[in-house]
Amino acid sequence: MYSETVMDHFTNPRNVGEMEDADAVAEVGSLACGDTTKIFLRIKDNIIEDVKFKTFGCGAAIASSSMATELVKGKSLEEAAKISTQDVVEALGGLPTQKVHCSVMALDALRKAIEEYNSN
Amino acid sequence: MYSETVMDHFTNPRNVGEMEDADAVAEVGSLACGDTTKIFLRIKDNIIEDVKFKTFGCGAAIASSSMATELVKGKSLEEAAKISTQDVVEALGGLPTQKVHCSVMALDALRKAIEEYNSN
Amino acid sequence: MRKVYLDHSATTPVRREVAEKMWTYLTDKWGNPSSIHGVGREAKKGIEKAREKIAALLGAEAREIVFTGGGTEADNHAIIGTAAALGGRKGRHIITSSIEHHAVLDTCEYLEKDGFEVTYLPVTREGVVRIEDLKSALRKDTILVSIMHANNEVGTIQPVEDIGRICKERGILFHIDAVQSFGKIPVDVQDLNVDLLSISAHKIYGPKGIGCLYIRRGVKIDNFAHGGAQERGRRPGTENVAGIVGFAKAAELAVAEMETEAARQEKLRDKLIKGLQERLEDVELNGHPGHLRLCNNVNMSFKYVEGESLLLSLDMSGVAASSGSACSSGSLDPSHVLTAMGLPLEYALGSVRMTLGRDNTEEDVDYVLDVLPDIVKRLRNMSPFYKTQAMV
Amino acid sequence: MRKVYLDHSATTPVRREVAEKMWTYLTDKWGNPSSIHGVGREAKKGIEKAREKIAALLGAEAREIVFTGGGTEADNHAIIGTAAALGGRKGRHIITSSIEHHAVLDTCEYLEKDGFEVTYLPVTREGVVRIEDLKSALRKDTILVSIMHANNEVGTIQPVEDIGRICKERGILFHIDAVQSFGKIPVDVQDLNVDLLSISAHKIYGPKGIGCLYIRRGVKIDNFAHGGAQERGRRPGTENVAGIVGFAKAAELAVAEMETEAARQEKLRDKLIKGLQERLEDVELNGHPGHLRLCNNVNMSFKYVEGESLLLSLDMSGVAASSGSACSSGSLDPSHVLTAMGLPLEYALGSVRMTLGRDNTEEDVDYVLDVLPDIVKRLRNMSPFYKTQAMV
Ligand SMILES: Cc1ncc(COP(=O)(O)O)c(C=O)c1O
Ligand SMILES: Cc1ncc(COP(=O)(O)O)c(C=O)c1O
Repeated sequence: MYSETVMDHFTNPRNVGEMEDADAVAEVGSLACGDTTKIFLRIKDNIIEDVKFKTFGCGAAIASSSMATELVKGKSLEEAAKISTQDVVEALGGLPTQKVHCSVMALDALRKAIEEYNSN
Repeated sequence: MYSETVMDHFTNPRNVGEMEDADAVAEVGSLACGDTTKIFLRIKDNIIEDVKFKTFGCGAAIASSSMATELVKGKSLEEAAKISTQDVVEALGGLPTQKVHCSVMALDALRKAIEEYNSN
Repeated sequence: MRKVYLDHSATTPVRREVAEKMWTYLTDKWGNPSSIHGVGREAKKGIEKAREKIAALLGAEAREIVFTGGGTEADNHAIIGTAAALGGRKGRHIITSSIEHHAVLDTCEYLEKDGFEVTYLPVTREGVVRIEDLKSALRKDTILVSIMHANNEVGTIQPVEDIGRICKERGILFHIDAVQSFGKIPVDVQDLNVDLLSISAHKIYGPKGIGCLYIRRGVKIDNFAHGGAQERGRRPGTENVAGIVGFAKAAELAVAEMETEAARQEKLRDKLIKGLQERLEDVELNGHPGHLRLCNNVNMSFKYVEGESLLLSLDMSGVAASSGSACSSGSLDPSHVLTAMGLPLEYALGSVRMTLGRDNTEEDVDYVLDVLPDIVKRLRNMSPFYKTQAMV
Repeated sequence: MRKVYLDHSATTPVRREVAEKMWTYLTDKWGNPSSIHGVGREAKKGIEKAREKIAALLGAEAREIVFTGGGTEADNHAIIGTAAALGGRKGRHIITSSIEHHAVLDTCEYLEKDGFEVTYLPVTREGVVRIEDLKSALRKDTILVSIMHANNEVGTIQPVEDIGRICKERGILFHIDAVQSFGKIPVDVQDLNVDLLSISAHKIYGPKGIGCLYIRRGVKIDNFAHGGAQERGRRPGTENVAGIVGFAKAAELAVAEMETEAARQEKLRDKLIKGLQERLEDVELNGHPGHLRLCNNVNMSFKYVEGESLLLSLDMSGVAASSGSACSSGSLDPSHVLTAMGLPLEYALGSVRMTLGRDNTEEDVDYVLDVLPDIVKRLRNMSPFYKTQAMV
């Protein structure tokens, strides 16, 4: 069902955890949707220096969070905001059609965190 | 499907054929019903001395004609007329339910022949 | 005693390659395809590969194939599914032929009770539907035409390409019952312009109880049964995995060998027909005498003889044949197909169907030519309709 | 890595004895049961013996058993057949429960679109239908009550004897979906006062794609499909002979071993439940905690954890389990059964079903007790809802 990359990121998710002194934090989803992801960012000079996530969700959701955080690390906020679901899914080596929607959460949380950071 | 006795009487039907100088002849059934049996009787002193039949019909019909003719041979006309479908079916070792109706033709023809003989 | 099986249109022996494939999926890859764990995924892979294989053989896409519990269910699904989807909006008129299999005929009759109107097209003496008859039966409220590709009793091949073209022009759904044709003549859903097409595995050396319905992409018909989300939500129930992979294997082999097998069987068929015509009088070949006949079908009538007693005698000589379709054997009514073809009753009652298969040889045909004439003569001599030459 | 299959309620491995029986009917006795010749009669004998066997196991007569393409078809046949037979005359009200399998629920919903009224009975927190609820739902125009014997997700056993008695008193037809109970607890159609009862072979170490519907003598329901005269005219289509004989073999073995197996599995079940409760916090056992629970069912919820990721992790550790019914896995909606039982969402989303079978051992349970707690902890540490003790 899932690609090897998905399974790798599900089993050994990168950047999982919390951040005590995050510069930006955002959470999307809710129990009612079945999926939730929380993103923590450390930002310096417009660059995402570090990122952590916590996800309650299916395998695709966890792997997508892991992959999305890997993709944004070290990127500028503008570059990071441009990363698309397509990019995450491709980097994961594909996802079953009915699971693609589970991959949007991490990016949504990321964009929300950047927006909030920018508006402060 | 058919008992051994049925198959025996179907393969080696007794009394099959015609009779040139029959004392009584009767035919029942028609092409439209799918089945037809013709019975020839030689009668002497109220006793069925010889009997022949011809049947167009399924295996059960042919075997029943063979068995029925065996059962009536040597019997008085009164005794012969009393033989029932039940008797024929039992002597055949049974018939599939949906085939029992095929066994009545020979007896019908026999009774018809006896009736006609008596009314002459 | 020699054993000659000549009832391949009733069912076929399962090929060894097919049975072995099934064995693997019974004993090893026995998971539930809907399960997300490894055991389930193995089974899922098996049925999806099978789906791709069968789709490719039909010129279809994998997603257009829905596995069913056999040909009967596929026919029911196609017809009732169309009636349910379109009956409320587009119309309530269906066209079929008078020589369809009971799976189609009885389903149409059921719909008639439910307020649908059905036209049963007549056929020629050879058992062929006339295009003019179809054309004049078409109405504004016609929602479906269902015509079989090849008839199961007399092997006549119908002009389904032409029918498909006409239906397509008018935007009417077209269903083909290809249960008897698939594996014997080319069946390509694009060439046939067909929207719905039924196949059954057990007619092509696969297992019984599995078949499929092709549903053209974009064609929306209702489900036949209701429940789980299997088969993309179109046919609920845990999939008959072993049956499905066996079906695909059988289909693959049947199509691969089709051309050579058809040519070989055609020769045997013609030898059998000619041989019987030479050896017996008052014999009639039922169905089409030429190119519109399936390679494996011999259907002949022997006047003055009743079908069941002929079959029974053949069986005792080791020859397995049938009279009409297997499921209605045992009834005394003459075949609805022969009746629709206008065969006189005395011939219709004395018909026998012998259908060849890949296991039959020329020796088999010789054997039948050896035993069958004597059986017919013996039964004729018992028949009150037959003028005997000599007293028995 | 150890492989532990704990998804026996989704499907079971086919027993060797069953597969071998099927092999015989695939490769040797492959005839069409409707054919009158020897090859056909062999096959016919096989299915009629199978019918007698299954009937005897259910306390029924052979003629009351109709073979179907599985549990889903049996459920559809029972419900739609009753609706079609009685809907026009007696009434259009049906009673079922809110925790039925989709084969029953979706069929009832389909009938609702067709103008029938359906009452979906609630259940207790343990997943049991209350007799008072049934009684107050009964109406003059109620034609059918359909209640499952044991639930497929949480293993709760329903008070079907009592329900049967009530239905009988009022002359209302009663259908039981016994797909999960047969072979695990006694199923006797006389004790249960039932008119219609569904079973499926693949839940009892038989093949997929075959099942049966018991129809009490004298009960007249409509056919589900239309066509040939097979199954005494009640289920058309060439019979899945190999499947049928395999089904009967599986049923025979399951009932013969039922008592000892049930006792053995019950011990494993309780060990697994208790072991997990001891090792983890925020754990909930779903379903009935005592005698109203199937011997093989463990259904537990782990708060803060999502079901699919738990299953996936278990699968990677060699443990095959499921979340809800297999066919709805993959959807993110919480199980309709757990929801109907009133389980809070945070528990419903984190449920896992582990169903034991005859191949499971105590070592299997020890292995699960070894790996599952760590998986839950790992996933909890990833969850934004879980208050982590230490930062990861
Ligand atoms: C309670 C219940 N009813 C019906 C079914 C459907 O049976 P089948 O998969 O054989 O169609 C199942 C299993 O899937 C079940 O657990
Ligand atoms: C033309 C035709 N249609 C449908 C069927 C039914 O197929 P099945 O027996 O697989 O249900 C058959 C064979 O019995 C057939 O010959």
